[in-house]
Amino acid sequence: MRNYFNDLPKSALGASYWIFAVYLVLPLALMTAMSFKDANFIAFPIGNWTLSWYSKVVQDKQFLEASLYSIGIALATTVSATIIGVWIALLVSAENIWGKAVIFALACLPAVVPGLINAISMRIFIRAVDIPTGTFAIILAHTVHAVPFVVIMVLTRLRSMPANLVDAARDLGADPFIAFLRVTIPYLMPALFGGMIFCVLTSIDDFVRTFFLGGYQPTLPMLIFAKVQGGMSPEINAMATIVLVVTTAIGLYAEHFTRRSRS
Amino acid sequence: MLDTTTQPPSVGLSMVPHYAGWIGRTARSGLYRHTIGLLVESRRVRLAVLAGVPLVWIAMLHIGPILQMANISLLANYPPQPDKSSEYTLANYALFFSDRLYFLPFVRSLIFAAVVTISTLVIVYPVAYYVAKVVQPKNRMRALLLLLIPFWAGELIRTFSVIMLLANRGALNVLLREFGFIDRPIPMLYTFFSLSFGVIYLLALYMLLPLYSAIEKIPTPLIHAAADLGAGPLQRFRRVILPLSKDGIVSGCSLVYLTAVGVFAAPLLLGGPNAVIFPEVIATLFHGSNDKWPEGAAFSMIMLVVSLTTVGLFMRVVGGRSVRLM
Amino acid sequence: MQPVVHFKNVNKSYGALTAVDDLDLSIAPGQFVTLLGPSGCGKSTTLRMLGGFDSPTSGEIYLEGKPISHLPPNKRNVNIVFQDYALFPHLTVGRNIAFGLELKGMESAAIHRRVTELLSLVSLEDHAERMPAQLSGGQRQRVALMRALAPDPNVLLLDEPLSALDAKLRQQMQIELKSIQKKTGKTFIFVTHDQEEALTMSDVIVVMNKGRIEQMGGPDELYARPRSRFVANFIGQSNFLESTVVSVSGGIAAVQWRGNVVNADVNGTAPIPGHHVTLALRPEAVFCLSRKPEDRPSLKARINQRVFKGAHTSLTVTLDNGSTLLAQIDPVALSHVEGDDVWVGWRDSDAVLLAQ
Amino acid sequence: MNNFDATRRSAMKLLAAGAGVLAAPSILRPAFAQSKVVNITTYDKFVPQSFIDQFQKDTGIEVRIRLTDDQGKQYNLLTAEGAAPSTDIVTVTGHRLSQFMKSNLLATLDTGRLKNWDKLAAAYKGAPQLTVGGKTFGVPLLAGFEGLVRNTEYAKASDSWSIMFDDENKNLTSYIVSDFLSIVMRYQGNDGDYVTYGDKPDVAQAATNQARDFLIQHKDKVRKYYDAGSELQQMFVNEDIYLAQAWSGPAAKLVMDGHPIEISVPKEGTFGFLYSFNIVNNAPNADAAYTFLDAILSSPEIGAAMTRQSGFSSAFEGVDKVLDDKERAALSLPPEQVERIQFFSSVNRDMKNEMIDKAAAEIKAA
Repeated sequence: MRNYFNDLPKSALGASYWIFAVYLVLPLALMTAMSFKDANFIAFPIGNWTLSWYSKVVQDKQFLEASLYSIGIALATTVSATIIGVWIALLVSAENIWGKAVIFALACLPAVVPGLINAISMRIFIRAVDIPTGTFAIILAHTVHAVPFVVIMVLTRLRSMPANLVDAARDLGADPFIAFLRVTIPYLMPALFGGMIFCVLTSIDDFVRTFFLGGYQPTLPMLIFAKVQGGMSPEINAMATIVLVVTTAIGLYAEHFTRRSRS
Repeated sequence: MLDTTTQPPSVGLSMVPHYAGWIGRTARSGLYRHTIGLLVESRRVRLAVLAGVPLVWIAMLHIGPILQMANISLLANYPPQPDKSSEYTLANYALFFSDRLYFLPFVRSLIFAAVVTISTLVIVYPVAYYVAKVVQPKNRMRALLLLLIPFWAGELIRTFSVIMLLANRGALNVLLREFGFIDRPIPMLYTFFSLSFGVIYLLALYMLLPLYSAIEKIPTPLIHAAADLGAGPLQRFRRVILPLSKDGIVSGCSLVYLTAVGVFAAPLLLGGPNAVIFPEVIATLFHGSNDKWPEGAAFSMIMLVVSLTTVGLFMRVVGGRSVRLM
Repeated sequence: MQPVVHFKNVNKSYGALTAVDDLDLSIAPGQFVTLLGPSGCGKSTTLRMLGGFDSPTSGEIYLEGKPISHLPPNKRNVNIVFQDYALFPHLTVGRNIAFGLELKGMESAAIHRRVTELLSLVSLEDHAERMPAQLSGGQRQRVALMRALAPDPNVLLLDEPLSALDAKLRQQMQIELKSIQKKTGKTFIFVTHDQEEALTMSDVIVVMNKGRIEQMGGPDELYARPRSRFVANFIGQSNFLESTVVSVSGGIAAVQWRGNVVNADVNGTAPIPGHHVTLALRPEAVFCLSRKPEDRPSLKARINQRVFKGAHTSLTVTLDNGSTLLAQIDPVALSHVEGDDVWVGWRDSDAVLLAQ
Repeated sequence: MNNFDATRRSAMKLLAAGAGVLAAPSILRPAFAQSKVVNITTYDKFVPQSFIDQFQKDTGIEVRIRLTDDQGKQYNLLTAEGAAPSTDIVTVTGHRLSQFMKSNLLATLDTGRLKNWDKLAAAYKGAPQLTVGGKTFGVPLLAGFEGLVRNTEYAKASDSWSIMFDDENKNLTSYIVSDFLSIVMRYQGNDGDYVTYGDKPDVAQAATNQARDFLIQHKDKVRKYYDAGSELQQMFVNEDIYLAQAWSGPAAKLVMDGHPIEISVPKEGTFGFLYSFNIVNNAPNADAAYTFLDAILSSPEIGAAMTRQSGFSSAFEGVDKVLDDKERAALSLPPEQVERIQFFSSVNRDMKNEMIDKAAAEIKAA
């Protein structure tokens, strides 16, 4: 097959991709390099290299606990945001529902409210309804933030779903709930998968909501912020590098997995 | 009635796929049929189940906190203090319009967000196009992943990594000095350049994904057809690819714009002395040493309404149908 | 015999739009019934109501004597083959077919047997582990059919299932569908706007128009004896002769047509002399001869256009009375060309009176 | 379309793991008010872990630390929690203290309940900053001041704040706007702490405006306005700035680390402040809080650890002897410079905050 468009601009497009990739990766590579610096503050040149920051971080119980805690919150957020998000998307996509546009707009609201404002208003709110600060409140706030993204992704996918699929399942003896589990959910999977990755990443990265709604257990960003307060040391770079390596490994594994199952 | 004289399956018993999954068993279990099964059979109950949870959720957690905010923005004093009145007033909103001290950063924020949005679009579009249309389908995931991974590092870390790159003793300056291009470091950090560099660095993802998914959906034969009809690369882009990726452009721009309007940490860490933008003003009102929550809440409401209206108008003018992220 | 499906005074309207208008229809078991009509005639709505995806505005639908109008689709022993097949993209062919069986609570080994059996019926035994996306259009169509047959429904509904296939495959599938229906002995209700499909496969054709039944009957009956102008026009081609009744005797009416008196079958109507009627006349029933025949009435005409169509040749002739007729002839039997004079006519019973 | 199964399986795994976390009720509802718990909001590593371990062993009271990095967030959190705080002890800096007190967030301290109160250095016992109307709020921990910080390799030594406005240092200075405003007022011969302006708002406004206009006029000297000590450290390390107004702590840490940095108090003088532990109003575990504060005061080692973490001088007696030479050197100031430090007062804070915040916003926006 001849590919007309690619002849001339292909190399330009390729260059733009690689320049962009370098733009994204280079600063993080520097960040990683800095984690090997044998000094209390980070700056170039690196001078003496050391692995001691890593051994320190790996043995740091607080870091481990904070990481596990962050992951736990992220997973819980993912589950609840996915359930609520799918639920809202189904409502918005259902026929004969009055005010769908309004519901959709309101469902997207938390995505466009700045984090700080979101956090403070949530804090006032949970006090008004008497929910204690802590894990549950954090999950609630993270979920509120993640729901719009799930709604948008799921809705986009739902709109491309052949209407007949659910009818076919119903016709073959499935009640609406079974048809939903057996047909709609599998059809939504790519959108759900994307939404879940998004939920996990925003939740793990969130600082401001966690600070306002959290209890005494620090999440990873809270720990890093608290450490930064005492000065930017290579220890923080080491932590960031570990997080990055782990998430990259998971991402590559997921990609490998989907690729293998496709072939 | 079925013709059963056909040959029995030639596959061995071990190859028999396992049918009769859990769903079938669940559906036929008495417990299910008496609980959910009965519930979903009634149209009215089904509608209530479908609408109930989402509506309660949205009312409680999407609108509730904003209403609290709106309420506070109308109070003369908050948090309540014994010696001060807590009447309702519009003074907090009036303050915004009466003092250019607040108005100016607001306008600056909107302009900044617009510039960042357009720059991001221009930078990311060819990249998204490359991944969606030039890269072989089997390598697409990988190409996309390379661009996604940096976004998993967290906002703070990414911001700091920009500092490491652009500082006077950052990688770039050290390198330039090493090769003898410069004698004195070029001050790149704490400028408009470093700020845009950092904010685009933080937000490019929100542009990349919608663009990618929109461009990927354009049928490749359509582009070839345009070429066949004699359209040059520029014409093909302007008359075929661009209009067909409009949806992605609209969603990408909306997302980047809304996030850029509200971006807070990056200007604080990367911007110079003139980079004061509106979220910082709001944050100062909340975090500052005076109790200015009502003003902060009022300004937040203004920011919310204006940025949402802007995006709404943008969508109407450009004509994107819906926001989509992937 | 009790009808397997019975629509009793069924109406369906969407707001001001009436999709199905007082439908009364009984379908005997084991038949291949086709609902035929142009788009918007109410045939799909009828099918959807039977499937349970729409409920009638008024009236009642009976399945084997039991009212089912308000039963949800999963509680009805009918299955549909959808126009776009609606195969579940995330399930293998085998699991697609097993879907309904799983929900019936059949055990794994029995499901496997049944799936294999059904697949072998359409020679797809070795495709059980394929995904629908890996199948050709015709294969998908067969899988959809087998999936719908798997739960052993009383009635199988087919919603224009052949429209997505190319012409050759469509013909092949027509034969296959009919043979499967014969083998399984099930009642098939087939919806189409394609008269050829309907004629090929059906035991009974129900022609629908504007939400109403125009005519119902066997393919040959419908073809030979259309009751209305709509049916005559929708199934095959017809010449329409506007005439006035002169006299009626023994099932044959003599009518005045543009100055000529011709004969036609009354076709179940009760023509009244002096009244206006329309005659329908199939082109292939019109004979054209080079000389005036002695033994039967004929009219003089001139050939306007001669078009070769392979198996036959189509002629457009203009009569002395100024009207135009379409005729189909054997090209070997008549070699005349445009401008030549011929004699045309038809057997009395081949022209039929249409209901007014 | 064919990767449904794979994605579904992995997604299911995620779902299951998430559900497990949700189901664990123990982390769902942490009890803030337990008899044997004290909840402290403070900085990372501020209280040495070895001390916490020992304390928990000795008293059976569990110490829960909530990490913070910012006074403002801490304040907002307490405010948002209202009458039911989730914390017992907060760490407050002097210049913020009045705000906490005014909003009724802090309880008065019954110093009689602290056996070790006398172990504080004499100068800090009942420091005026922590005393309002004869009542004491909080245990002073550290003392700091706002110094002139310079990179000794690039910037000339100076005995005056005027070097911050020297054309030679164009684009090379940094400061915290609101803090530096007070210093500039003092530099201009006015009362930067507003103590004497109680009934003279006009005079105060004029003095504020004078400083504001001066800073706007010299905005070209500024590389960046900063907020956090870590930002300042990074700017010095990266050589983005050569000169700054800064709290002594973060700068002293650079000195301790061997960077070519010097802190001084110019002749025009500067302001000093205290870090203190304060018991929150309606603290759920006030008794445990007193036990904890008493234990904190018991040993100079704890003071030294706080000093090392923050770079500020300890308010405890005898800490000097525990520190090593390098640390002592970083913290020590010549006596004549020490005399130039004026500690922040607790009077007339409303006027000060109001005017300074407004002027700071105007400087930034200019």
